[in-house]
Amino acid sequence: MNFLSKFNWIRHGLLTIGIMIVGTVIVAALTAPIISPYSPYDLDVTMMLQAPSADHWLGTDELGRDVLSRTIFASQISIQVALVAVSVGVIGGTIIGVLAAYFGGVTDLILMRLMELLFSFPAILLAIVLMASLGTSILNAMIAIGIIFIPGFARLARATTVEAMQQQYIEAARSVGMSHSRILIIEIMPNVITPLLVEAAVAFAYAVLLESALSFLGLGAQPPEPSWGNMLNTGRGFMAQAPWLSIMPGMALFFCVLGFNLLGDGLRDMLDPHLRD
Amino acid sequence: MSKRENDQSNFANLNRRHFLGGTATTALMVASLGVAVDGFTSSALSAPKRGGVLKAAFAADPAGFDPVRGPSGMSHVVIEQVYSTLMALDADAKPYPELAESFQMSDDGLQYTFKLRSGVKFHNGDELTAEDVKFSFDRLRAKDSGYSYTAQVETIDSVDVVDKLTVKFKLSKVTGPFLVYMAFPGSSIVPKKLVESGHDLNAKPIGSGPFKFVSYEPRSAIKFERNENYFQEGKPFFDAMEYRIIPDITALTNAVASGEVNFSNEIPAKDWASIKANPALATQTLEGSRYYWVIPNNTKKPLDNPKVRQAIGLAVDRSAIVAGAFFGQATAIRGGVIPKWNWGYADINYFGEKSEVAKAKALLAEAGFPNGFETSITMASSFPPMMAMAPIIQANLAAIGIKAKIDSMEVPRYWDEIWGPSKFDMTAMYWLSPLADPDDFVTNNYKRGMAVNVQKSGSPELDAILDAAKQATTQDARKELYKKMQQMSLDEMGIIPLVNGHLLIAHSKKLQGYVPMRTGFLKTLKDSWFEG
Amino acid sequence: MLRLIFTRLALFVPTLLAASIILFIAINVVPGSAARSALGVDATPQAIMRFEALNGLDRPLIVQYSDWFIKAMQGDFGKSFQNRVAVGPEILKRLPVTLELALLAFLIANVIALPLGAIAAFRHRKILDVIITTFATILGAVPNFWLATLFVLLFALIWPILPAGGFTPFLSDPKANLIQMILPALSLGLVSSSLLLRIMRTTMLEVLNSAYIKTAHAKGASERVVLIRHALRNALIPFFTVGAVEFGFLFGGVVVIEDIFRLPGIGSLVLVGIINRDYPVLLGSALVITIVVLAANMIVDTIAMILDPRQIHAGER
Amino acid sequence: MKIEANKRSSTLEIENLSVAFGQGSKSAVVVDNISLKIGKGEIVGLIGESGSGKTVASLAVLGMLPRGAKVVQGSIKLTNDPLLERTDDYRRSIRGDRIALIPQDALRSLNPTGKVGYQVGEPLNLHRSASWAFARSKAIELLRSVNLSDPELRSEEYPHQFSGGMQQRAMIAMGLSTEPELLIADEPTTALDVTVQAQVLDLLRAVRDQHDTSILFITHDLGVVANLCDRVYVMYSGAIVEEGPVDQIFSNPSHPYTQGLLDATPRIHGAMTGLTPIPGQIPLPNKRPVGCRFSDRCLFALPQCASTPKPITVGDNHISYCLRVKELGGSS
Repeated sequence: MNFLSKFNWIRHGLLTIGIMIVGTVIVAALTAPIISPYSPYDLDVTMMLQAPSADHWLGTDELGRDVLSRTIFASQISIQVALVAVSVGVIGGTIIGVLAAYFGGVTDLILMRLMELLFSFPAILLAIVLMASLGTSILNAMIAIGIIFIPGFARLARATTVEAMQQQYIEAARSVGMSHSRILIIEIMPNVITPLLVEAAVAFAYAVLLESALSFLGLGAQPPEPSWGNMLNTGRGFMAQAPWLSIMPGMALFFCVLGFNLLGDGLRDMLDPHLRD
Repeated sequence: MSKRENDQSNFANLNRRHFLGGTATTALMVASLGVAVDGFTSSALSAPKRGGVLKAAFAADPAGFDPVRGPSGMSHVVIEQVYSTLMALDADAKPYPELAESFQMSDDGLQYTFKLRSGVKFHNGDELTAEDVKFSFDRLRAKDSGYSYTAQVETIDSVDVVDKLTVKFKLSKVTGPFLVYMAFPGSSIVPKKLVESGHDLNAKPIGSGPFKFVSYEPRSAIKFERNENYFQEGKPFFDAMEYRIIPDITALTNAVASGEVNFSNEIPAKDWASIKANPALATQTLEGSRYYWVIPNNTKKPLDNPKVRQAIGLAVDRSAIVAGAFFGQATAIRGGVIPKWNWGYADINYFGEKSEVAKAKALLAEAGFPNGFETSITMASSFPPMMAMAPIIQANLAAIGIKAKIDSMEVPRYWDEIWGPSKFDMTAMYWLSPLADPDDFVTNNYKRGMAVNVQKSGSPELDAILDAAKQATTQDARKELYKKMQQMSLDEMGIIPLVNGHLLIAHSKKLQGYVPMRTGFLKTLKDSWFEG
Repeated sequence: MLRLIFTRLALFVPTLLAASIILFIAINVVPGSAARSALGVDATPQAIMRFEALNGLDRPLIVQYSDWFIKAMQGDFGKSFQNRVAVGPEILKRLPVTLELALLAFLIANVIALPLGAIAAFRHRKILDVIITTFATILGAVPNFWLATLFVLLFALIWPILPAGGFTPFLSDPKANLIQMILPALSLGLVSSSLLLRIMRTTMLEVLNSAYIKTAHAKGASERVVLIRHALRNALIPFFTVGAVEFGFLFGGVVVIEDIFRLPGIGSLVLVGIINRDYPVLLGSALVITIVVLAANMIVDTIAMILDPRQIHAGER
Repeated sequence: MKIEANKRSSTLEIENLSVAFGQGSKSAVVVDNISLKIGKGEIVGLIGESGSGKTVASLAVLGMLPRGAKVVQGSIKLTNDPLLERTDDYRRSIRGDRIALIPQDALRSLNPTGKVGYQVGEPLNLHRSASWAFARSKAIELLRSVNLSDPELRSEEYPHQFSGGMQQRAMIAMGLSTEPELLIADEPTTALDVTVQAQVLDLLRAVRDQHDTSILFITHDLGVVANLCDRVYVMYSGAIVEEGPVDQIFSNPSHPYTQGLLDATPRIHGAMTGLTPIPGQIPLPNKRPVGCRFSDRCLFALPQCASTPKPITVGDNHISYCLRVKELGGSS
C-alpha cells in the first residue's frame, strides 16, 4: 500500500477528483437497487409530473415514476455501453494499429487510409448510419460507438508500436527467431498499454456522451429502460410543466462525463509526464 | 415518448362508408350531438365574411395528391380540399349530396343514379361531366391501379354515362356504406382530359374543390388559394390556406400557442391543458374515431385460450391508461369498439372502470394458469401513447401474475419483423376510421384474412355476421347485427379494446362557424370564416 | 503552392468515393424494409412489390450503388420514399441552414478559444491559466443537447427573450434569422470552444517556449508585439491543422441541435431519413454532410498551409 | 591587435552579482557573487562547462531571467548605467538597442513564418521607430555587411531557406542593426561546423574593429576563446575561478580547473597527448562543497580549501581564486 500513501494526491489533483467522481458513478451503478428509493419501473399515474418533494427528491416523470431512481439506474446503462464500446474500440483499434505498424508497407497504407476515412465522418452521423443498419437497441449502440472509436485507438496503437519497434530489441528478438505473434504480445503490447489507458478513459467519457445523444434522438436505449438520453428526450416534451425532467438527468450525465474526462487528463499527467504541457 | 407523430397518419387505412339511405342534412346543422364544444358561438347569428388566410398545423408529410394513390391521412386532408366528390359527409359523417344534385337508389339497392350539378368547372377550366365520373371510378377499379381501398369499389360492376350530367352505378352486391364510399377522398372526381394527357396529379392536383393547389414544400408547407368559381356560391370564405408541417409535437403546440398558425386538430394530449388555458385560442374536443387495442397473438400458447385473453382484458386499468397515456383526453371502452356517438354503438358493460383483478385471476385459474405465465409486449417506439401505456399494462398484468417483458423497436423494423409476420406475444396498435361507418370500425380488425388482423383471430360465425351487417338494407337491421357482433367479439376477445381517442382542436378566436368532423377530416373548413 | 492545393483536391475525390461506399453499404444492410414504412401497415404485398420496382430496390446492390452515385454526383439523389419528392432540391434548399449554423458555431468557438487559449498559455500556471483551463474542462463535459435544452428552458420559457426554434432565411429577414440562430449556434459553439481552447493553449505554449520568441524578447519587443507579430501566426498553424478535425465534431452536433431548434437543415433531414427508413433522404443528406465536412477539413487545412511559409516555399535554395 | 583593457572606459561592469532560483529553503544560488568587466571594443570570453551559470549571468545582464529566478545581490552597469535599479520598461527599451543577443541555435531563433529581412530590420522599427521600408533597406545593407551573397533576394526569403552559417550571420546582422554598445554572443558557433565557425568569428572580430562594439563571448570551447577573445573569465559551478588576458591564461593556467579544462581540450599544435577528462561532475547548486567549489574534484585539494576563495594576483590583470596557486607555481 506504500504506493498509495507515497502517491502525491494533491499534485495529481485532476486524477484525484476524476477517480472520486468515476468512483461515485460506478458505486451508484452497482448499488442502484439498494440506494434508489423506488424501482425505476413502478409507476403511479395519479402521481404524474410531481415537482421535487420530500418523498420524490427529484420529482416524478410523465408516468409518475421516481426521477431520482431512474437517474441512478440510468448510470447502469451508461457504464455498460461505455465499457462495451470502449473495449470494442480498444481491441479492434489495437489489433488494426499494431498489425499496420508491425507489417507496414501496403497493409499499413490501406488500414490507415481506412482509419483516416472513418475519422473524417462526424461521430454521431456514423453512429446513426450504423444504427440504421444494425437497428436501434442498446447493444447495437454499443457496437456502433465502439466502431467509431476504432480509428482513434488504431492510430494510437500504431504510433506507439512504431516507436517501440524502433528500439533495437525488436531487431534482436527477430534475429533470435521469435515468431511474430510472440514478439507482438511480449515485446510490443506492454508499452502500448500506457497511452491506451489514457485514451480509454477519455473514450469512456465520449462513449457515455454519444450513447445519451443517440438515446436523445430515440435511437439508443429504448423506453421504458431508463437512460439519461431518453429521459432528457421525454423531458423536452414537458419543458413548461416539468422542467426538472430536463435538468436532473442532464446533471448526472454531465457529472459522469466530467469524471471520466478528469480521469483521462489526470492519468495522462501522471503516466506520460512529457505529454504534460 | 419520442417526438415523431408523423407515422400515425400515414399508417391509417382510411375508407369511407356510411349508413345507407340517410336523409340529406344541411351542412350547417348546429352541433347538438353531445359534442362538448366550448367557446363555439352558434354560427347562424353573425353573417360570414370573406378574407383571411387559414394556417393549419400538422405533424406529417403527405404522400402524394393523386386520389388513386393517397395512402396517408395527410394526403386525404389535402385531396378533400382540392377535389370534390359525388357525396360529402357532414360533421357526424352522414352523407349529403355535393357534386350530385340528387340521387336515386333502385329498390333492390343494386343501382344508384346520380344527377350532377351543371356548370361545375375544374380548376383548369374544363367542365365536370359524367364522363369524368366514369373515368375516375374506372381508374380506381383498374387491376394495376395500386389503389389501397379496393374494398370500397370491388362491389361496383359498372359505371355508365346516361347523359352529360347523369351517371349510373351498377353494383354486384348490396353495399350498405356505398354512399359513404362516394364521399371518401379516394372517390374524388378527376379531370379525364387532363389526366389522359399525362398530367401527374400526384405532384400537381387539379380538381373542382373549394381550394386550388398552389405548392408543396416537403416537410414544411402546402399552400392553397381560393377557387373563385367553386360551385357553392360565396364559398369558401378564406382567401388562401396553408398547411404547415411541424413534425415535433411540442413545437406544434408552441406554433399554435404563439399564433404562428391559427388552427390545428392535432394538439398533443400532453399540452391540452396549457392550450385550453390560452386566452387567444378557442378549443373544441370531441370523441373521435381513433381507438387503441391490445393484440394478443391468438396462435401462441397460452394466448390462444379466450379465457386468458378475457382475463388480460379485465386486468387492464383503462382509467390509468386514459390518465397516463392520454392525459385524460380519451374515453375508456367498456365493451364494443364502436364509439357512443355512432349509431352502431352497442351499450355493453363488460370491462370495469379500473382493473378487475379478482375476475381476471378467476378466469386465469379456469384456463389452467392460476399463477400466471411469462410473456412479452412488443411496441413500436415512435408512437408516444403506445410507449406510455406499455408500462401501465405491464403493471396491470403483474397484478394478476402475468410477467410481461416490454421491448420496443422503431417503426419500420416493427412493421417488418413484428407486425407483418405476426411475430409477437402481445403488441398494441390503434385504428383510425375516417368513415365512421360501423363496418369500418370492425371488419378490418375482426374479419379473418384481413391485412390488419395480425392476431389471426376470428371465426366463421363472426365473419358471417360482419358480411350480413354490411349488406343489411336498413340501419336498424345493421344496428342489431353490429350489437350481436360486438357481444360475440367480447366472448372471443380476439383483440382487447382499450380506449377511444379524442380529437383535440384549437383555433384562433377569430375563426367562426367551424364545425369539427368526428373523422378528423377538414371538409367543413370551407364553411368557416374569420371574424374581423 | 498550387501544386499542394491540387494534391489535396486529388485526395478529396477518392475519399469521397470511399465515404459514399461505406454509407451505402451501412444503410442497405437494413432489416426494416422501406416499402412498408412508406406505404403503411396495410400495404398489400403487390403494392410493396410495385413500390420496390418503382424505386429499383429489387436490383443488385452494386447496380443500385453505381446508379445512385452517378446520379448523386449530378445532384440527383432520387425521390423520397415518403413524399415522392426529389431529394436533391430539398437538400440544396436545406444546405445553407446547416452551413450557417456550423459556421456561426465555429466562429463562436474560435472567438472564445483563440483569446482564452492564448491568455492561458501566456499566464501559464498562474491563476488565470487555472481558471480558464477549469472552465474548458467543465464546459467540455457538457453535452450540447443538454446545453440546448437548458438554453430553451432559460431563454425561451422562464425568461422568454429568445425564440425556442424556427428558422427565417437570412436573405428574407437577417435580424430575425440571427436572433433565431443565437441559441442553436451557442449550444453548438460553446462545447466545441472548450476543445479548441485546449488545442490553442497547447500550441501557444509550445510557441512561447520556442527560441525565436526568446529572440523577440531579446530584441526588446513588448509582450503585445511578441504575441501579435511573432507568437500568434506560429500558433495558428498547428491550431488549424488540429482544429480541422474538430470541425467534423461540430457537424455531428448539427444533427441534434437542428432537431431541438427545428432548423430545416440537413442534420434534421438525416433524422427524418433514419426514423422513416427513407433511404434516398438518409443517404443523400449523410453524403452531403460528409462532403461538406471533407471540404471544410480541406479548407481549414489549406488555411494552415497558407500561413506556413515552410510549406509554400519548400526547400532551401 | 590587443588593446590594453583598463585604459578604456568599461562598457559592462558586473560587481558581486548573485542570482538564485526558487524561494526559501529550496532556493539555489546559480550565479554566486561574480564580478566582471568588459572595456569598450573589448572581446571578453566567459568559459565554463554547461550548467556553470554563464548563460544565467548573461540573461541577468539582458534582464530576461526565466520565471522563478531573481538577482539576489550585486550590480550591473552598462557604461555606468545601473541596470538593476532601472524599471522593467527601461530594461526592455535598451534590450536590442544598446545590448544585443546572438543565440546559439540560429535556425530555431529565427521566426519561421517571418521573412529574414523583416526580422533583421525589426530592432530598428522597435527602437528607432523606423518605417518598415527603411528598416528593410537597412537590413539589406546589414546582410551585405555580414558577407551574405545577393542580400536583396535573401531578405525576402524565410529562415528555412538559409544554411546554418547564413542563419547565424543573419542573427549577427540583426544584433548589429542598432549598433549596440554590448553584444552578448551565447555560444553562437557551437552548432556550426568548423569552417563556418571560423567565418563567424572573423565577422565578430570585424564588427569589434569597425564599430568598437564590446562583445561578451560565452562558450565552453577554449579553441574559440584563444582565437577571438582579449580577456577570459573561467567560471565553475556559479563562481569565477580565474580571470586574465588570454595569452596568460593559456600559457600560465593558474587554477586546477582551468588546467583541467586545457588538458581536456584537443590541441591543434603540439604533441597529441592523451586527453585527461576531469573526474566527477559539476555539483548541483545546493550541494556545492564549502569554500572552493572545485575542491571535491581537485587533485590538489587540501583541508584549507574549505575556506572562502580569495582573489590572488598571478600576473598583469591575471587573478586566480585558488589559494594554492603560488605553491603549485605557474603552469604545472
